[in-house]
Amino acid sequence: MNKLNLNNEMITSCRNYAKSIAKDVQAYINKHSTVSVERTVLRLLGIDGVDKFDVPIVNRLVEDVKENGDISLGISIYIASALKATNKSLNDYLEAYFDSRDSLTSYNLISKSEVKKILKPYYEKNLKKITKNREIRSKLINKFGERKTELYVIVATGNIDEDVLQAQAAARAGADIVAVIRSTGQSLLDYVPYGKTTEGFGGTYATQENFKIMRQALDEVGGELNRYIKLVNYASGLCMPEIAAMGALERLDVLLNDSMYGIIFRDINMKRTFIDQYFSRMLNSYSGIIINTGEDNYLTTSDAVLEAHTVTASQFINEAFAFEAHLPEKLMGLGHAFEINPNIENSFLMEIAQAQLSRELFPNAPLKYMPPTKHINGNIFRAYQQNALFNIVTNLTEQKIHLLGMMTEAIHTPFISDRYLAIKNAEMVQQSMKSLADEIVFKEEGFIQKRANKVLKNAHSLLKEIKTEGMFKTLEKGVFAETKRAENAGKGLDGVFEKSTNYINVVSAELEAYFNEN
Amino acid sequence: MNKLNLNNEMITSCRNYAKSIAKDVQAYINKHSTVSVERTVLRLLGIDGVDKFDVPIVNRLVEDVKENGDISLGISIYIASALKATNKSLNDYLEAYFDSRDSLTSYNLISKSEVKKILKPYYEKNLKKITKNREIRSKLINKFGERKTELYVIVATGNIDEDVLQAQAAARAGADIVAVIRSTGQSLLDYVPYGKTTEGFGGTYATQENFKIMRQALDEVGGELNRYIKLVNYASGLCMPEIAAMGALERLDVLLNDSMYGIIFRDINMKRTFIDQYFSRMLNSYSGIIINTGEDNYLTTSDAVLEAHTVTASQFINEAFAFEAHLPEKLMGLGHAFEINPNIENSFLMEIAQAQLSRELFPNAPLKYMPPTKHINGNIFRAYQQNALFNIVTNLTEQKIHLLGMMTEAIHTPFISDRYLAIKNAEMVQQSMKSLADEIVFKEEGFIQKRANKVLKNAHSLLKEIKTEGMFKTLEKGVFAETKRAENAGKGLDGVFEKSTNYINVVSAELEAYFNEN
Amino acid sequence: MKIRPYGDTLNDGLVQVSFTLPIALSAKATQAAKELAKNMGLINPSVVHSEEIGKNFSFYIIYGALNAFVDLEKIKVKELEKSSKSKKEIEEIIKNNFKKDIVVIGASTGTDAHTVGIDAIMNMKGFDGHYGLERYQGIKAINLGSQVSNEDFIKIARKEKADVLLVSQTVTQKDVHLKNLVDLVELLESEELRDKVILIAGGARINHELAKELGYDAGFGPGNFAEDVASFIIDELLNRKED
Amino acid sequence: MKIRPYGDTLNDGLVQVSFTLPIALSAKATQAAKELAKNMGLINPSVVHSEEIGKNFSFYIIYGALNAFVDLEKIKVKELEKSSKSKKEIEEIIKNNFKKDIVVIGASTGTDAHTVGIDAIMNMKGFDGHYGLERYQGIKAINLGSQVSNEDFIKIARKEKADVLLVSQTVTQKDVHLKNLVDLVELLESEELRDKVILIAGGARINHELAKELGYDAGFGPGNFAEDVASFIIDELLNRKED
Ligand code: B12
Ligand code: B12
Ligand SMILES: Cc1ncc(COP(=O)(O)O)c(C=O)c1O
Ligand SMILES: Cc1ncc(COP(=O)(O)O)c(C=O)c1O
Repeated sequence: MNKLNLNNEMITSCRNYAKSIAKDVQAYINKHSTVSVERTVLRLLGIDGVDKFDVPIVNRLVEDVKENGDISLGISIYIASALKATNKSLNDYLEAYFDSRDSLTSYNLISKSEVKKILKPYYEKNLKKITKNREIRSKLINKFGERKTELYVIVATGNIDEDVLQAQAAARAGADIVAVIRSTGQSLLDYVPYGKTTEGFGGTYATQENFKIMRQALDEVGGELNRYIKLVNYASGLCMPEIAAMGALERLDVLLNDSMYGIIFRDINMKRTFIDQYFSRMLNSYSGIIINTGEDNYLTTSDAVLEAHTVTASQFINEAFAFEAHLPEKLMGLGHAFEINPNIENSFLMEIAQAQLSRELFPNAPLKYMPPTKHINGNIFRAYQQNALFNIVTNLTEQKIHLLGMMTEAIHTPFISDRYLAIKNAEMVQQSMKSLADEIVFKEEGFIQKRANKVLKNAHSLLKEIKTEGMFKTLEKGVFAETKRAENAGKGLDGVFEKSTNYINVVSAELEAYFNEN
Repeated sequence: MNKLNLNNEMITSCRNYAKSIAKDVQAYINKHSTVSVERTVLRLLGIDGVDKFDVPIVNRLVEDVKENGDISLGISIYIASALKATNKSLNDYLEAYFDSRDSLTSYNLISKSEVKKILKPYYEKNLKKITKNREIRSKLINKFGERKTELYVIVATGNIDEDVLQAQAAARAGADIVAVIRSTGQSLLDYVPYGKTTEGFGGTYATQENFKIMRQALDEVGGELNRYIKLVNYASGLCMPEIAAMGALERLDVLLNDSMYGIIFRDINMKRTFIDQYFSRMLNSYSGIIINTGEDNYLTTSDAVLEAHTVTASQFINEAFAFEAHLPEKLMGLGHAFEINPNIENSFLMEIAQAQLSRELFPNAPLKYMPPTKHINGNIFRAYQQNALFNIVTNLTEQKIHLLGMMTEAIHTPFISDRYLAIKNAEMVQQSMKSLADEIVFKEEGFIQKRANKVLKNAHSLLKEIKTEGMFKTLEKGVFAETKRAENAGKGLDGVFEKSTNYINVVSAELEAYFNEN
Repeated sequence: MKIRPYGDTLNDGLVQVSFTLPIALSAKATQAAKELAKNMGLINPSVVHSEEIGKNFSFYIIYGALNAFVDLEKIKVKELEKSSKSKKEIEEIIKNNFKKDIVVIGASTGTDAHTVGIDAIMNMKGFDGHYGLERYQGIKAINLGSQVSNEDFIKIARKEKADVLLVSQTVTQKDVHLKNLVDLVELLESEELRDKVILIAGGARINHELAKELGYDAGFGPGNFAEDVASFIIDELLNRKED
Repeated sequence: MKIRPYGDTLNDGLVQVSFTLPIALSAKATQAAKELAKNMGLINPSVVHSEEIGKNFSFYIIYGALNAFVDLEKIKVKELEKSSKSKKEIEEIIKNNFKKDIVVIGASTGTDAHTVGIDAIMNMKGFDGHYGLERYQGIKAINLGSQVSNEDFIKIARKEKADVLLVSQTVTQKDVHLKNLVDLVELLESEELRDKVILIAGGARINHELAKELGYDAGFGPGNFAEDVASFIIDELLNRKED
C-alpha cells in the first residue's frame, strides 16, 4: 500500500519520538498503582458481587485496605494473608468477612512468594478461562471467516433486553460488530455496577452480567448466520482495568480503551488513567481483545482541517503506549474520523488523504474509522448522504473497523431502523465499489498526496515538541481537542498511590512473565 | 481528456458507420414531408390560435389542404397563393377564411419565386425574433457566466402557476436548468394545445403560452440571482417541429428532441418522426437550442450492463443525424444514464466507465446525464444515496447537463422538498469533491478501462450491423430497448407524404440557405 | 395484539414525519409545524430540522411519539391467498384439465407507456429470473404493449377469445389509473364480456384490495411474478369450471 | 391564514411518514401501518415502501394527505425578540451603564460532557466567525467546562458574585436534561439566589419556550451566538436596573 508517497524517514522519526514520550510516562506508571488496578486483581481472583448497599465487594476490600492498611503494598498480599491466616477458601473467607466485619488488614502479612503460591489457583483459573475465550474466538473466526472491512454499529437503549433484540436485528441485517454504549456518566463511577440492568441514559450500564447476556445473544445469532459477531464495550474511565478483566472473562472482542479520551473528554486525572491503561491493555493483549482509541473525538471539538495532525500524533503515541503494554499491532484499533465540514471545498479529498494516511502509517493495525458526527444536523437525508460519502472513503482506503454513521446522529441514539438503513448504506457502497481501491490511483503531487504529507509533517513537529515538554505538560497546554487538563486535577487522583518496594500484584506479575515468554 | 485509453481508429470507424446510417435515412427524409412540418411553416409565418372547437388554426389549414388540395406541394404555396389572390394580409385573410369557409385550396397556385416573395415578410419577422432570442440568451450567459456542470431539475405539477412557484424555488436553491414535464400523452396528440393550462397528468401541457409564462418567471428569478436559468421542454412526439418553433420563439434553451424515443417509447411511426426530427433540429440549430436525446431511456427497459453499447451506438447515430441537420456539437446534448442495478458488484465502476466513455467520445457535446430511476424503489433514503453516487460520477467524469435524481423517483413527480434536497445533494458533492476529477487516475488496463473499451467495441459491432441492415430494419428487430417497431406501423404515419417535385417550404429553404452561408 | 410504532423500545411509538409548509421559515412557522404534528397524534413532537427551501416555503423534519395503537386482531386484509405453484406444476395442471390453450391478453392501457411491468409478467425472458407467461406451455400469451385504448383492448380480446385480461397501470398521478381501470370494467360490462373473462390489474400502486374494489378479480403489485399470476388464473378457472 | 402541508400543489396536504412496527412484514402488517397512518389523519395513505428489518421488525415509508389545517393567526410563540446588537454596541452599552464587569459563569452541568455548545458562546475564539463572551470588554466570562454538578456550579457562582448563569445541556435521552435543569432552579431557589441572577439555558434541544417553562429567563438553541446571548443579558440587566 503506497499511494501517498510518504517520507519514510519522517515516519520512523515520528515513531521514535512517540516511543520516547511513552517511555517517559511508563517510568511514572511503573512506580504506581491505583485502586482500580487492585480491584481488578481481586476480580481476577474470582471475586464478584455486591454487598447489601450494592457496593461491589472488590471496592469494599480495596477501601478497607486503603483505610486500615497500607495499600502501597497492593491488595494481593492482604487477601493472601487473610486466606492463609483463616485457612479458608476465598469464598468462605469472603462470607466470613461480611459476617464478621473484621478488616482485611487484620492478619499478619506473609511473604511475596507465599502470596503467589496461595493466590495462584484462583487467578490461574480465571486466566485459563480467558485463554479459553481467546481460543474460542479464534476458532469461530477461523470457521466463519472475517470480512476485510467489518461493519460496526451501536445499540444504546439503556435496556439490555431491548439491546439484545436490536443487536440481533443488526447482525441479521449485516453488522459484524455490535457495541453496547454505556450509560452517560458511567465512566466517572469509581466502581462497576453489578447485575443485569434495564435503565440507562443514552446507553446501557456496562456490567459483567450484561456482557454475558449480550455475548450469548450474539453467539446465538452468529450461529444462525454462520458468522462470528464481535462484541464491543467501553473500558476508558475510572474502572478501565476492571472492565478489561470483565470483558476478557465474557469474551468481548473489542474494548474502547484510551486514557487520552478519559483525560480530555471526561476530566479524569491523567496519572490515574495512564496507570490504569497500562494494566488494562496488558489484559487486552492477553485476552486477544482489540483496543479502540479515541483520537476521532478530538475532531468533534477541534477543527478537523487545522487539527488533523493532532490525531496522527496521538495515534503514534497510542501505538507506543500499546507496545509498552505488550499489545501486538493486530490488536491496535487506533481511531480516526471523517469530521471535516462537508461544505468546505475538497473536503472529501482531505478525508481521503487522512484515511489513507492512517492506513499507510499503521498498515497492520485494525484501524477504527469513525463516521461524521459534528457536521451532521437534523436533516436526516443530508446525514444519510454524508454517511454514504464516509462509507466510500472507508472503501477506497480499505479500513478495517468501520463504524457506521446514523442518519439521526444529531437527534437521538439509533432507532432500529436507523441502524438497518445505515448497514444497507454501507453494503451498497461495498458492493457497488468493490474494487475501487485497487482501481484508482492518486495523482503524483496532487491535492491528496500534498495534504497527507502536510498532516504528517505537522504531526512530526508536534511529536517533537511533546517529546521535549513531556506528556503531562502537553496535556496541560491543551494540545489535543483544545482542552487543558492539569496534572493534579481531574477525577480519580485520590485512587492513585505509589507502590512500595514490597508491592506485589500477582496478576501483573503473571502477565509479564507470560509476555516475556511469548 | 484521456483516461480510458480508447482505440481512436475504432472511434473513427464508429463515426463513419453512423454517418452512413444517417445518410441512408436522410435520403428518405429529403423526399418527404409531414403535416407537422407544414404546420410549423405556418407557425413561423406567424399563425397561432385555435378555432372555436379549440382546434389549432395551423391544423385546420393543413387538414384543409390535405383534404381538398395537394399537400405534396407543401403548405407554403397554398397560403401564398391565397394571400396573392385575396390581396390580404395574413391576419385579414385568416379572419376571412374562418368567416367564409372557403377552402385554402380555392385559389390559383402561383410560382415558387412568388411564394417566397409573398411570405418572406412573415417568416422573416419570426426568424428575426428567433435570432434576437439567440442573441439575448448569449448576452445573458456571457454576462452571468455558466457553470461547468449545470444542475437540471424538473417541475411537473400539471399546473403552470404551481410550476412557476416551484421553478423559482428551485432556481433559488441552486438549479441552473428547469424542465417543465409534459402531461402524459401529449406527445401522441397530433396538435399542440393552446393557451395557459392548469390541468395535466404527471406534467403540464406544452403550449406556447405556458412557455412564455415560464420563460418570464425564470428571467425574473435569474435577474434576482444574477444567473441565467435555462428552460427546457419536450419536442419529441407528433408535433416535434412545431414545438421546436414555439421553443425558438419563446427562448427555450433546451428541447428533448429525439425520434428514437418517440419510436420506441411512444410507438410513433419511424418515418413520420425522422422527417419531423430533421426539420425540428434545423430549427434548434438556428435558434441555438440544445437538443437532448433519449438514449438513457433504453436502460430503463433493457439491462444496463448488457445493453450499454446500444446507448453508445445510438449516441453516434444521433450525432450523425444532428450533423445532417446542421446542428453544431455544442448543441448536442446526447443522453446517457446511471441505470445499473447498484446491487451488482462493481456497478459503480461500470457507471464511471460508461460516463467517462460518453465524455471522451463526444468531448464537445453538452451531454445530458440521467440519474438512476429503474433501480430506485420506495425507500427514499436508499434513493437519496443512489443519487449521491450518481452525483459523484457526474463530478468525476465532468458531465455538462446533470439531471438530478429525486429520492421519490419511484413514488411521484417531485415535491418541492424533493427537488430542494436533490439540489443540496448535488451541491455537497460538487463542493466536497471539487477537484476529484483532476486528482484521480484509473489503473492502466484496470476494470474501468476494460469495461469502457468493451462497450465501445460492442457499439462498433452493432453500428456495423446497422449499417448493413439499415435503420428501419434495425428498429423492426428491436435492437434498442428490446422494443420492436414496424416501418409502417405506429402513430402518425398518415401525416407523412412524399414531396412533389414542385414542393416548396419557405422556411426550410431559408434555413438551408442560412446554414450554407454560416 | 395491540401494537405501536417502535423506535428503540417497545411501545415508545416513535415516528418520523417530514413536510413542507407554504410559508417562510420563522419561529411561528416552526410552531405551526409542531401543531400539525400534534394534530397527527404525536405527543412531544420535536422539530429536529427546519430549513427555508425557497421564498415562502419551509421544510420540517419531526420526530414524536404516536399516541395510538392498532389492534392486529381487528385488521382484515383482502389478501390473495397465493397458491404459489411452480411453472412446471401449472403446466401440468393445464395439461390435465384444459383442452385448449388458455388465452391471456395483456396491455398497458390508456396513455400509459410503461411496459416493463406487463413485460415482466408476460415476456419470454420474464423478470428477476422468473420466466414470463409466453414461455408457459398451455398458455397463449399476447402482449399488446403500451398505450392501448380500452376500446382496442376489448376488440382484440373478443377476436382472440381471451380467457384472461391483464391490465397494467403505472402512471397514478392525480389517480388517472383509477379512472382508466374503472372505464375498462364499465366497457366490458356494457359489452357483456365482464363475466366471460378473468380480469386482472397490476402495477406499482396496485394491490389486491384496490383491484377488488374497482371490480377486478385480482390485483398484483411489485414483487409478483408470472407464476403468481398464473397460479391465480388456474385456480380461478378451475373454480369457475366447477360452478 | 390557514395552512396545510404542501407537496406540489397548494393545500394538497402531502406529508411523508416513516416508522418501524415490532412485527414481521406481511400484508396484515402493511395494513396495520396504513391504519396507523389513517389514525394520524392521513387520507389515502400510500405505503410506498415496506421492508423486513430483522426478525419481527418491519419498516414502512408512507405518503398521504393530511386532512388538517393549522391557523397561523391562532399560533402564539414565546419568541425571544432578539435585539441583536453587535459586539461593539454591546461593549459600548456596558461601558456607559455599568460600573464593574458583568460576571457570566457557564457550564455543561450534570454528567453532560458536551462543551462545544457552551464553548461556542463563551470561548475567545467563538463559533462560526462569532467571537465568544471571553473576548467582550466589560464581561468577565468564566467557563467551568463540563460535568459540573449543580452544587459546585452554585458554589462558584456565589464565590464569583455571578450576574449571569449559563447552563448547557446536550444529552436529552429520556429527558435527563429536563431533570437537571429543573434541579438547578430548585437549588437556586432554596439558596435564595434565583432572583439575583439571570439564568439562561442552551443546547441542541433547548428553545426559549421550553426554558421559560422550566423557570429560566431565556433559552437558546442552535443558530445562536455570543452576541445574541449578550444582547439579551444587557437588555435584561438594564430592565432590572430600572425596576
Ligand atoms: C421505466 C420508467 C419509464 C420508462 C418506461 C419504459 C418502458 N418500456 O416501460 C420511460 C422512460 C419511457 C418512462 C416514461 C415516463 N414516465 Co416513467 N418511470 C419509469 C420507472 C423508472 C420504472 C418503472 C418500472 O419499469 N418499474 C419496474 C417494473 C418491473 O415494476 P412494476 O411496473 O411495478 O411491475 C411489477 C408489478 O407492479 C407487477 N405488475 C405491473 N404491471 C402488471 C400487470 C399485471 C396484469 C400484473 C399481474 C402485474 C403487474 O409486476 C411487475 C413485476 O413484479 C418509474 C420510477 C420507478 N423507479 O418506479 C417511472 C415513473 C413510473 N414514470 C413516471 C412518469 C410520470 C413518466 C412520464 C409520464 C414522464 C413524462 N411526463 O414524460 C413518461 C411517459 C410515460 C407514460 N405516459 O406512461 C412516474 C409516474 C408518477 C405517478 N405516480 O404517476 C414515475 C413513478 C417516475 C416519477 N417519480 O415521476 N418511464
Ligand atoms: C461532539 C459530540 C460529542 C463529543 C463532545 C466533545 C465536547 N468537547 O463537547 C464527545 C465525543 C465527547 C461526545 C460524547 C458523548 N456523546 Co455526544 N455528540 C456530539 C455531537 C457529534 C455534536 C454536538 C456538538 O458539539 N454540536 C455543536 C454545538 C455548537 O451545537 P450545540 O451544542 O447545539 O450548541 C449551540 C446551541 O445549542 C447553543 N448552545 C449550546 N449550549 C448553550 C448554552 C447556553 C447558555 C446558550 C446561551 C446557548 C447554548 O449555542 C451553540 C451555538 O449555536 C452530537 C451529535 C450532533 N451532530 O449533534 C452528539 C450527541 C449530542 N452525543 C450524544 C451522546 C449520547 C454522547 C455520549 C453520552 C455517548 C456515550 N454513551 O458514550 C457521550 C458522552 C457524553 C456525555 N455524557 O455527555 C447524543 C445525545 C443523544 C440525546 N439526544 O440525548 C448525540 C445527539 C449523538 C447521538 N445521536 O447519539 N459527544
Ligand atoms: C476511547 C473511548 N473511550 C470511551 C468512550 C465512551 O466513553 P463514555 O462511556 O465515558 O461516554 C469513547 C466514546 O467516544 C471513546 O472514544
Ligand atoms: C428524448 C425524449 N423526448 C421526450 C421525452 C418525454 O416524452 P413524453 O412527453 O412523451 O413523455 C423524453 C422522456 O424521457 C425523452 O427522453
